[in-house]
Amino acid sequence: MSSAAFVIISIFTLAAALAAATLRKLMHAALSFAVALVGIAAFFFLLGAEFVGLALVFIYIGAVAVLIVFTILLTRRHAGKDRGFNWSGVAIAVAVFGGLTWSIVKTQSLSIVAPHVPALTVKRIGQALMTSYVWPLQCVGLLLTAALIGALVLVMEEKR
Amino acid sequence: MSWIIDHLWLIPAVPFAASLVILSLSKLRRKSAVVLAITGQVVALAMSVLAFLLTLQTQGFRVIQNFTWFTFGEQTLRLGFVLDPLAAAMLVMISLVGLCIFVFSVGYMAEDKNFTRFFAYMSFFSGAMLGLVIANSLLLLFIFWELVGLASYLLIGFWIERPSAAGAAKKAFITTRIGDMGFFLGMLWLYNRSGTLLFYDGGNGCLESAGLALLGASATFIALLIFCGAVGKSGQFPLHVWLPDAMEGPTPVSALIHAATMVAAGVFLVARVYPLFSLGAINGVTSSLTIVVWIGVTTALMAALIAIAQADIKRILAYSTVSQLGLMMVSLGVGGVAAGIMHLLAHGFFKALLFLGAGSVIHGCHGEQDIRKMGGLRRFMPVTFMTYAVGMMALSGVPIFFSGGWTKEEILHATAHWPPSHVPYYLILVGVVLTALYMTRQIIYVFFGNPRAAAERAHESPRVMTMPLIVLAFGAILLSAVLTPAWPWLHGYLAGEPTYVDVARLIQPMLFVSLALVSAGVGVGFWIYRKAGTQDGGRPAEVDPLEYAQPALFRFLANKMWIDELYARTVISFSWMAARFSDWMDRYFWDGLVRGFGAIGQLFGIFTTSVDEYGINAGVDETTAGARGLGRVMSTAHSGQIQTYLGAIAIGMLALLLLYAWLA
Amino acid sequence: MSKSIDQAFVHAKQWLLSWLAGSPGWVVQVASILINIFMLLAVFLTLFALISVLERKILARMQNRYGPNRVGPFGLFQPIADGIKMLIKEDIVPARADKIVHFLAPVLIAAVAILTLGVIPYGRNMTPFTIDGGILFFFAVGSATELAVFMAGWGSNNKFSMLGAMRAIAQMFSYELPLIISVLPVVMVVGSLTPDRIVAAQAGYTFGLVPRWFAFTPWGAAAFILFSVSGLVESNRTPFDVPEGESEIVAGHMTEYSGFKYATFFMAEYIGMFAVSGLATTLFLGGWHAPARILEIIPSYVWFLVKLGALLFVYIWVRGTLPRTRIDQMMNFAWKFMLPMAFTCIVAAAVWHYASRGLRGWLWSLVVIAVVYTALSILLDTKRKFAPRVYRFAE
Amino acid sequence: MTPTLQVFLIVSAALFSIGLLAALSRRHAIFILIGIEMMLTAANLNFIAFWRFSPPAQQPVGVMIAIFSIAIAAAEAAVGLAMVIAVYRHYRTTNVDQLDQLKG
Repeated sequence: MSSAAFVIISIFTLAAALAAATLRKLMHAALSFAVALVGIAAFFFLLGAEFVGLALVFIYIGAVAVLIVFTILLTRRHAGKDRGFNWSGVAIAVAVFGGLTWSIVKTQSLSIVAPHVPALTVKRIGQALMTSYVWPLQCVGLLLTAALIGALVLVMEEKR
Repeated sequence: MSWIIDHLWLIPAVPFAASLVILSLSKLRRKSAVVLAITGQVVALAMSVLAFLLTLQTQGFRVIQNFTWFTFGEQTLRLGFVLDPLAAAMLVMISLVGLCIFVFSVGYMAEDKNFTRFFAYMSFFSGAMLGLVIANSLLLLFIFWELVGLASYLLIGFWIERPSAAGAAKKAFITTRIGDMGFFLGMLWLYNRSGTLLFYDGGNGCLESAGLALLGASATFIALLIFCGAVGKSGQFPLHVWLPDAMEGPTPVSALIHAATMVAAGVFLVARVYPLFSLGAINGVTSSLTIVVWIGVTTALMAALIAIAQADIKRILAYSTVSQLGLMMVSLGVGGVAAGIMHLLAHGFFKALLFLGAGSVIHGCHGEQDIRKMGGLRRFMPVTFMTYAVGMMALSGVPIFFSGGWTKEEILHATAHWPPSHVPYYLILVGVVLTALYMTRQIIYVFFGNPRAAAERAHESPRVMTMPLIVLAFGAILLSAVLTPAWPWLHGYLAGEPTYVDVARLIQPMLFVSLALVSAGVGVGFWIYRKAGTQDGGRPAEVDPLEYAQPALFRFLANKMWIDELYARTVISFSWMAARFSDWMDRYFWDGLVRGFGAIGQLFGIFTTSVDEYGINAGVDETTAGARGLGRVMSTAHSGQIQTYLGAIAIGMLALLLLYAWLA
Repeated sequence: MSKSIDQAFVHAKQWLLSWLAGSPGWVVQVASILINIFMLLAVFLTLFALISVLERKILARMQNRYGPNRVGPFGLFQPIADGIKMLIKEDIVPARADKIVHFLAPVLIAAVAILTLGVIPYGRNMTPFTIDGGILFFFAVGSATELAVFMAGWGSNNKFSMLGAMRAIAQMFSYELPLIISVLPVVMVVGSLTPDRIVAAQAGYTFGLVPRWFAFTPWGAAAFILFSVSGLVESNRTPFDVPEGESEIVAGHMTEYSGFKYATFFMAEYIGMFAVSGLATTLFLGGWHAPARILEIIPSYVWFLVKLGALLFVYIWVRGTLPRTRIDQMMNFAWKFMLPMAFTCIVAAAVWHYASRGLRGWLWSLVVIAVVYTALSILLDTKRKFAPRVYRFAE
Repeated sequence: MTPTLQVFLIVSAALFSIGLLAALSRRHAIFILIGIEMMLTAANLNFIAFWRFSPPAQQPVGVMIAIFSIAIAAAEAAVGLAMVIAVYRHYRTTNVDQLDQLKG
């Protein structure tokens, strides 16, 4: 876990995230969001959770980002430029960031270096998912099905 | 081969699965439905034959497969399957006859718009019936019992658009329910006494010595309560009224359910729990068995008499079925269990044959069911005629070549030696004569004489309908090979005794008795009905010869001895009166009480209203006005903008965070 | 001897890296990665050039004409000429296009295609990047293709482009499901997402004769076919080139691209095809294993290339044979047939595994697949749909 | 020097705040969704970081929660975007400022 990699990834990620939050063209913002997600996946790799990183790329870039751009396409009337900008929101966000950072820095027990842990193989995750976490897994499956059907019902054209 | 023992459940499961798949198909997939239903039936038949072959290995073969259904508290409720000669013989009969009837239905129902539904129900019935015979637990048997009842209900009312069919279905359902009530009570009682409902459980089942020892004197009542179920299902005397009405269903249904299999379930049930009936028997006689005998005799004789005066081709067969079932009950009651079951099996074949033949006739006559309008059909429908004749002779009990003759003879044999009384024996002899008589009448009306109104455009049925007839006819004949006293193989198989060939026993006095009775019946029948359907002397063509001779008696019989009317006057009108009385009680007595209390409440209400209006409200008004004002102030926070809410949440989170960090 | 030829490339790389002995660890690591990337690009760009001309020649043979035969011997230098043409062509960007997105789309699509090549084992000890979840990596990265196609469609600000992109995304989404699900049986049976393990699991020969490739089990064969068809769709090739069908929507999302950007799209399509074929080889055709024990003297990477080449030939063959499908037919096929069949493959693989992986398992899984296949064809009424067309004329 | 848990948490906090910024200050509904997704991923980053920096345990709990939360986020995105489309169809706008029918 090298510092250089960490610094590069965090600058990359935060820059992309900031772009996603502030760019005026909606499409550019959505694409920046995808880039930011790549950065987060890189963080996960750096932390040794390769599977989660790959899953993140798979789900967010392969599915969520495409969904977002599709939605932009389908609601195109205002897609060009988003003019309004709510400055009170900026103030709150900055305050939250300040508060969080202050409390993190203040908590001394958090300044620890990562211990040596055995590599987290996909096999182990699979075993955990199929044994201790099998109920949550089933529930998530159910949830996804429900979400799928719900989304379909929401956007279905009403028959006249 | 022993694979089938571990997978006995597959035998009912296959038709069930076929039924479920067919139900999920669209109405238009007729071919798929047929293929699925018949495949299911063929698979069931193959597995049944496999199971049957397995039981041939040893005398008195019996394997059980028990499993726990669920556990409540300390008790576990266990169900199971059993395979023994009784079950195996029933399995083969049901699946073979069922297969023939399925094939027949392909032709018979070809025009029906609910073709797929029909096959779904039929498969469902077949699965339930197969499950019934292999059940090793009274509860499991009861479950399948109710499932066949449901199938019967659905199929009697298959042509739901006819009010008569719907009524018949309802009647069948409610009448059998009366019997099932007794069955259920008996089952509860049995569970209470013996603590198990498994028939065989390695010595601990309720039919084995340990279980029976716990019953004591209550066995008689339990047996009689269970017999109530059998009475309902098998159409025995007080509850027989539904069975003739059940002929409203399509003819294959009548053949499969109301002749060959389901109605025999009552007989099967008695045979299955026979140890309960015979517990503590002295000389083979117990009080419960005596009641079985008398009910059987009454039913057999009464139904045979009614059958003589019926005009509907299917109703005659229906009453004949009731009569034959009574005969089987008599046989069981007098101790001839094997004879009764043999008659059940043989009856399954030839009665299915007769019903399918009747179906073929109806099909050929374009839906006409009145035998007085047929006649001379033997020229138009040769195959149907030949097979029908085989069935008729088997039912009448013509000896030597026809299975029915041998089984009937054995029943007579068993009855003749019943210690308490000889009356049932003589009554049954009368019944045999009557059977031959009404079958002769029917066959003369339908197939002989001159073609009348409905027979003029008659035609032979298609191959798909005649093939099952031929198969069943051969079955009815060939079955007699294992029934003769010279080699009573089936008897030995069912009773678990060794058998050997002894040609000398072929000739017995009983053979001549039955030959004499049958020829008497057939001869008298020919003599009476030789000119049926034609004008003769002072008698118009459409009047029955017997009616001409004995109008009062004929009317009594034709109206089914007025039993339906009797029920309508007594049971049904009583329940009407009870309902009306309850209604009156509800309306006036209980309602009056309620209204009285209501009035008291109202008075109290008027009092409190005044207190409320002038005492309390004044204060409350002020308070609500204040609350409304406060609400108006608060509602400004609800801008309807989610971002505002989100911002508020963020600020709240920040505040909590700072509070927490500051405290820590 | 054969062993050293087999490992020739591995040894060569080690020899090259030995020059760096003594430098810090990360330098060696970076150098190793760079060598891998260089080799990948060199091999596959050459292969791309070769296949592009071979495809034209093979198609020409199938259509009874000569194909390119002017530049170099047998027209083999044709790709070089094409490349030069593409490079010096004017790069046109529409005035109203979203220029950044328009520029980034071909970059992304090519990058993604090349990245997916990295996890495939090309020979014994010849996997460029060994990742624990290599198969997942392949699909995770590959799924970005859809985003790239959408960017191309959106960035061009052209109706044809947008329509083409939407069609492409619809078909890619639909076929990604069977594609991934048909991989699951293999992953399940092997118990690993690592391509090396999957290849290793297919070593050996049943009865010393039939190689233990998954394509030789019923579920494997079915999954292989499903995978290949889905792969064909994913690479947008005929008969599934609906998104760029020139007779309908000009060139789909590539309408507004010209010059080198167009060439990049073209290259990405081919490299994507190589990647899918390579993965199919790895998953179902035993990777770099030889088909018979005697043939093991031939180096492993040759076998890999032979299998890859065979699959590519089939792709070209299909392109030369079948007409383009309609989009609704494609969608129906994906959701009503491919997806249930892919799930069936999972069940069949489980049956195969629990019936002890022997002949019994083989037969049972065949039964499972045959039953579902028959049921599906009855339910979908294929007999009626695939009957000879009846032409009705106005009367 | 290797990064400590603190710096990871700070990066995660920054990401969270940026997500909050997007959700609070932009008018377009899709931005709000993007912001929420970003906050969720920031939380995931936290989970993974805590898992990595805590002593080895029997079960990789942090990773598991991250996996489940990714799945749930996918469901949330699908439903959320479907709602955006439905809202657009009904009100012909995706500007959340104009969607104030619930104003008290």
